[in-house]
Amino acid sequence: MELWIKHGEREERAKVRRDGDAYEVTIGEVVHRVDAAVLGRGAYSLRFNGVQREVVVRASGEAGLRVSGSSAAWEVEIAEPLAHLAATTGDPAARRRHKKVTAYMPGRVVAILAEVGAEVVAGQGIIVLEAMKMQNEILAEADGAIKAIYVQTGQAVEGGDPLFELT
Amino acid sequence: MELWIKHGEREERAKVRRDGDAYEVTIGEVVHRVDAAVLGRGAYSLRFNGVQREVVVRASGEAGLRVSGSSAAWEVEIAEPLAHLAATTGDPAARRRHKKVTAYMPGRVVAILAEVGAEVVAGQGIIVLEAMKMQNEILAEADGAIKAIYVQTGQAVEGGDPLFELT
Amino acid sequence: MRRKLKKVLIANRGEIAVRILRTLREMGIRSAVIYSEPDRQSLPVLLADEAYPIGPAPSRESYLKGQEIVDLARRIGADAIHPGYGFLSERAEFARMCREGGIVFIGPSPEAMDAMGSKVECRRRMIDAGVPVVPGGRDPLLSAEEAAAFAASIGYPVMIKASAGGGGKGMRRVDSEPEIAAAFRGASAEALASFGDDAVYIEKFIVDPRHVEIQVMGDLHGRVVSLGERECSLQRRHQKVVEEAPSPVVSPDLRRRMGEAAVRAASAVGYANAGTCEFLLDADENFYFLEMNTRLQVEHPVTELVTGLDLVYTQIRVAEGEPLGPEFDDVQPRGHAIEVRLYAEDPFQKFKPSPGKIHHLRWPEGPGIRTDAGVYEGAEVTIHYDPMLAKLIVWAENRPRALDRLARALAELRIEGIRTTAPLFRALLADPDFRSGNLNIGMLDRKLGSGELHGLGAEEAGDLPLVAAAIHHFERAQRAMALPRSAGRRTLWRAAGRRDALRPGGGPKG
Amino acid sequence: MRRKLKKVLIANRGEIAVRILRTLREMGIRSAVIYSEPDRQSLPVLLADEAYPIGPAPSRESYLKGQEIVDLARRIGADAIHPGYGFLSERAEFARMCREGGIVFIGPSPEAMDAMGSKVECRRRMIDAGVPVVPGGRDPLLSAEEAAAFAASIGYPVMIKASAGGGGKGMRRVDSEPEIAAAFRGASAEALASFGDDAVYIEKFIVDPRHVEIQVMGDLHGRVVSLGERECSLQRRHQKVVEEAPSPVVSPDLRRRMGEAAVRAASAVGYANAGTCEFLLDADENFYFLEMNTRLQVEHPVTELVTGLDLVYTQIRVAEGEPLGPEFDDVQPRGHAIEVRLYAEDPFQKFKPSPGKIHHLRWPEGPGIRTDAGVYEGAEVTIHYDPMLAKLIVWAENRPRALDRLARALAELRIEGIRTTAPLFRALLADPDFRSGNLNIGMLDRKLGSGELHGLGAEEAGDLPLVAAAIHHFERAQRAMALPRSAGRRTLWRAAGRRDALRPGGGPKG
Repeated sequence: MELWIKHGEREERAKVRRDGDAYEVTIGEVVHRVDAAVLGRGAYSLRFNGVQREVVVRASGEAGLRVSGSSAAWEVEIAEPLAHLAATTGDPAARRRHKKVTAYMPGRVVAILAEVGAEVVAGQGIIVLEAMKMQNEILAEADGAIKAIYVQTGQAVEGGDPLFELT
Repeated sequence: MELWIKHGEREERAKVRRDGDAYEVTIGEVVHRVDAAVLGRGAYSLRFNGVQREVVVRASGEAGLRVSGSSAAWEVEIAEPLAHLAATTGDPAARRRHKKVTAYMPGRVVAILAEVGAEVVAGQGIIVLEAMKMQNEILAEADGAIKAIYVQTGQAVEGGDPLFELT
Repeated sequence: MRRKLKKVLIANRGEIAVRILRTLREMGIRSAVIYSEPDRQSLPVLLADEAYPIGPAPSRESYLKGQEIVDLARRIGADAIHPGYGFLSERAEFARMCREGGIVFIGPSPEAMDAMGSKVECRRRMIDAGVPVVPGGRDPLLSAEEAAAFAASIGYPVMIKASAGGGGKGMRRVDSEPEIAAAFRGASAEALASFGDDAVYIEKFIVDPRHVEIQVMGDLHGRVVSLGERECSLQRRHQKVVEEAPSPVVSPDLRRRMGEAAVRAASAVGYANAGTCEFLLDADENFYFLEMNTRLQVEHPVTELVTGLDLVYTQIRVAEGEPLGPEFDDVQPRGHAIEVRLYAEDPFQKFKPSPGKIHHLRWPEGPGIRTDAGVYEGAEVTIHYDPMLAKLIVWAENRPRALDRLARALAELRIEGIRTTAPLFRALLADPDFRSGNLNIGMLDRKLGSGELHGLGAEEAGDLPLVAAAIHHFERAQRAMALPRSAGRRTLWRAAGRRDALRPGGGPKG
Repeated sequence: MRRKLKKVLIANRGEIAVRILRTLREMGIRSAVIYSEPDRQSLPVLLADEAYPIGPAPSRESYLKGQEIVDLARRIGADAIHPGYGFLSERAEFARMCREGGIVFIGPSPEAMDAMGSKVECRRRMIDAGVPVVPGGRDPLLSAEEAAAFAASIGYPVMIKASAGGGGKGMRRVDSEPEIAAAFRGASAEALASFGDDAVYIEKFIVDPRHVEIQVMGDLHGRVVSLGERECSLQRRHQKVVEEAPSPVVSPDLRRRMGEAAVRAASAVGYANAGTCEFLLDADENFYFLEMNTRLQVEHPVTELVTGLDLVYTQIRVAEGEPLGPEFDDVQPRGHAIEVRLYAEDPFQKFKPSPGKIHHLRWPEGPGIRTDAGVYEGAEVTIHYDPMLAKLIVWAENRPRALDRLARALAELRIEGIRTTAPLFRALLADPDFRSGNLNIGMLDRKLGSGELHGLGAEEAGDLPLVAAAIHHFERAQRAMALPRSAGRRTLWRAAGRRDALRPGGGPKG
């Protein structure tokens, strides 16, 4: 299986092949022979020539995976090359900017700091969300005008609910 | 839902009805209003007028359930009345005696103490199974003759594998 | 006066409710908890003997309903209420409701709580009792000359503060006499502009103090003892993050002097049960009383680990009327204990709260580790309450070994599905100031602000994240191919996979 | 002579491998483990820095392959091997292989192991060193008169044993002189019939002894110290089941005398590293050396909890050539610790082994509890090895509180999918002899045999099992109705169910 993988600044082509109970994973030019025990629910024990790493891999965001080791965690994007190609065609700026902004966590809207139609700049606070006694401002990710606001002060929102949209 | 339940010597008719988030469970003549939180994988928090019991319910044997509390566990048989009726028709002695005896755990056969055709009495050791460095005799459950032996000395068996059969 | 308790209602939630019911169970006392609607499946409910709904999620409609809680205790036949920390624990009127309802409040008397709760009265009483407080006076200063004279009497540096003030407005630090006249005028003007009142007063400014607190315990027979200090200087926005006992800088002599001051403070208000006197400690071993917390502290386990005492057990015995026994004579610490507070927050994303479902959870185990948790694998961390998940507490023979043990505990800890403050503690363990015990109350905020503390491990990952992701993607794809046929078949496929993994003769020979 | 270790290979499995690697991690030493095929997913492998396959399931083809293990250590650059307990830990030839391979064996010298391993030589050396042994002589007695004279010299009761014997054949207990002639003739005749040799000898018979053992630690500079005793009288078929420290009956003076005897015993063979001298203790405070275990014991944690020492840490420091420090001067116990060994066996079904998958697992947590486990939720307990799953160890200020804490720990423990010995410990906690510390080495077998110890709780269940089963059946039926449509839909249905459970405004108002 051929894959495209991105971790931080690094983008690599990868190949995975099963070889008996082991895997042969090629990252760029480097071939790793890995003995992987599948522990279930995304947990693996990986052995690289004896060096053992226990990791948990879980979905993160839309196309990403979060790989947690014993002392750190890493965000990785992964796709099969055709799917990756399809996703990367089109205007890169348009892809990168999320015009419709959603709540990243459940909470309660305690203030709305801008009105529909207002011109806002990147980094400007638009909505204040409260969760666990902490207030968090949801910011505009880019310059633009507010096209819509989907919530009202006092409203409870779930993670993923749309909050507002920029033009 | 109507049920037939057996626990030890006790056999009862039971009724279960959901009432909002609570359950009304009638055991014999006694009505229990139970607030049950379903924790998943057979675990429940049951509240009987405030008294809280955390239990885990798992399948045990063919028709049984094992209910584990915080300080003891109980074996319960349960069925819907029609199914129970069907299962209890016929010769009770024949039902009770398991003629084909299976391994109750994985292990290794280290000795066979009787031959096919031999007359044996209830409680007589027929097969010696070793697991975890311990030897355990598998006994005849009733008087009879050995109709078949399905294993050989030295053979590894899984839990549930047939060992021998009585006439 | 002695009366054995038979059933105690815990008016709290989360880890402290679990902590209390564990000791109740050990003592053969029935435990009853209250829970708000989102807490029905919380760990205290699952472990309690009895559990009662108390209202919807908001605290003021549930955990803060004092009279309802007292009424519930009476209805279910509880003898006493343990308030834990937070919620109703420091509300004298709740202690009074308990008293009026004939329910033992496991804590000090409402009179002692009132005395310690009023800033002005408390300061006066402490001064009368000979407890050192931060030098200064609340009386407004009428001129720059008066300010200079007062500052000279308590010594520089000093802080000029607005009498009507708050939020840093009208505040000026003054390091030496030549600066004071200008600072006085500036502060007065700012106070007038901000609060419509130009009155200011002067307090001694303590440079880079530590927060060191003394655990006290009093019985109902007038005896109060000190159980030694806790170092709680690592704070973020005035919230303790890491606590330890003993303090890396408190000598036996200083411990004795601070302990005596704390006992005087508690005795001055007729204090009984567990309480904590908080002090600022400067580099010259001067210490200044800040306030008394009239309840069990979050960080009480570090004291338990170094003294071998069970503070909740003692609280209950004291509430039953037992006098403090000989084990409370001259309590000395043995070894070193460190507690870290694990919160559902992302420490390197501005401590953004991270509610959600806990998918994987493995607490560290083995020698010298104690976990006081309020959650379990599969539990949902909600948005409604304080985001503390658990306290990890380690003990070892000395501080360096305790730090090493904490590092080991954090390496074993697995918690997935939500973000936690564990990476902050890993970063702290790599910080030379924390390692050497060189702490003060401003240090953590400063290091977080400057980026001196940051997430570790990204640089040393190598190909591990990529390889893990690739294998996971491959496995997921294999499973997807096997899936569509039927749910039953899928289970069989998985079982077969497990058998293969265990097959003798398989496995690489690396 | 001093040499810091950088990587240690653990030649063991299960909980002790985990125990050792935890301390290695704390010390900054890399840990490498070996594993047999069925142990690939075992807890030590998941926690280790490095893991190497060593062979198939049978121990003699894997964990007992001494030379292969030494070769592996050399190949991977390990400095030392920790043998744990069992397997290769008491094999002097393995310690020699390590020495020849240039690998530090974390344990005593092979010469000390040899000296303690030979019964005859060991007894002679102990007598020479002034260590009390069970009085008697291996020399055959030639007549009933000689037997009577010898018995009189050591005092009744005595045991006559066949020199060639074993298994109880040719053994006779004699309580007074009039019985001895007949017993001598009977034992001789039985010995001749059973073994073709009529030679018999006499040993003192110790009535209802306790098993009390002394933990010793020696460094490479000739210093040996005692770390106090453990009471291990609760045994099933000579296997320890429950251990505690200190012993409920050992006074400070007896502790000192037994400790001195153990130090003499160890010093007599030039003993270094951790070891344990086992003694029988009678009701009159006489104690008799049985044997020395030349390794870390299963029950070492109870000593760690009452002394505050980390024995594995000390083993490694000693192996590195460090002398024992001042913390080893006059070590005294503080509080009380109890360990129970949790086995995958059904204690009230003749200890039938119970392998299988662990479906639910919740270890007890909170104050005073330590779990040293070799398994985790989801792990498969195989048939191949010793069925010990974990050790639960509690500490408290005194023995009654430790017993109460153990009861609390067992109430919190959840382990489903396999049967365990937890019900035995619950039954023991209700036993007045165990509660009062009135123990001897035959007690547990006797109480199990007589049915005096039996499973609890069946009688007090009431309707709980029936109600729980009924609700589970109902829930299962509901789910079955929702199931057939598709796997995806089933997940949605479950998610909806969870949302309902959390819905504000719902929930009974009980």
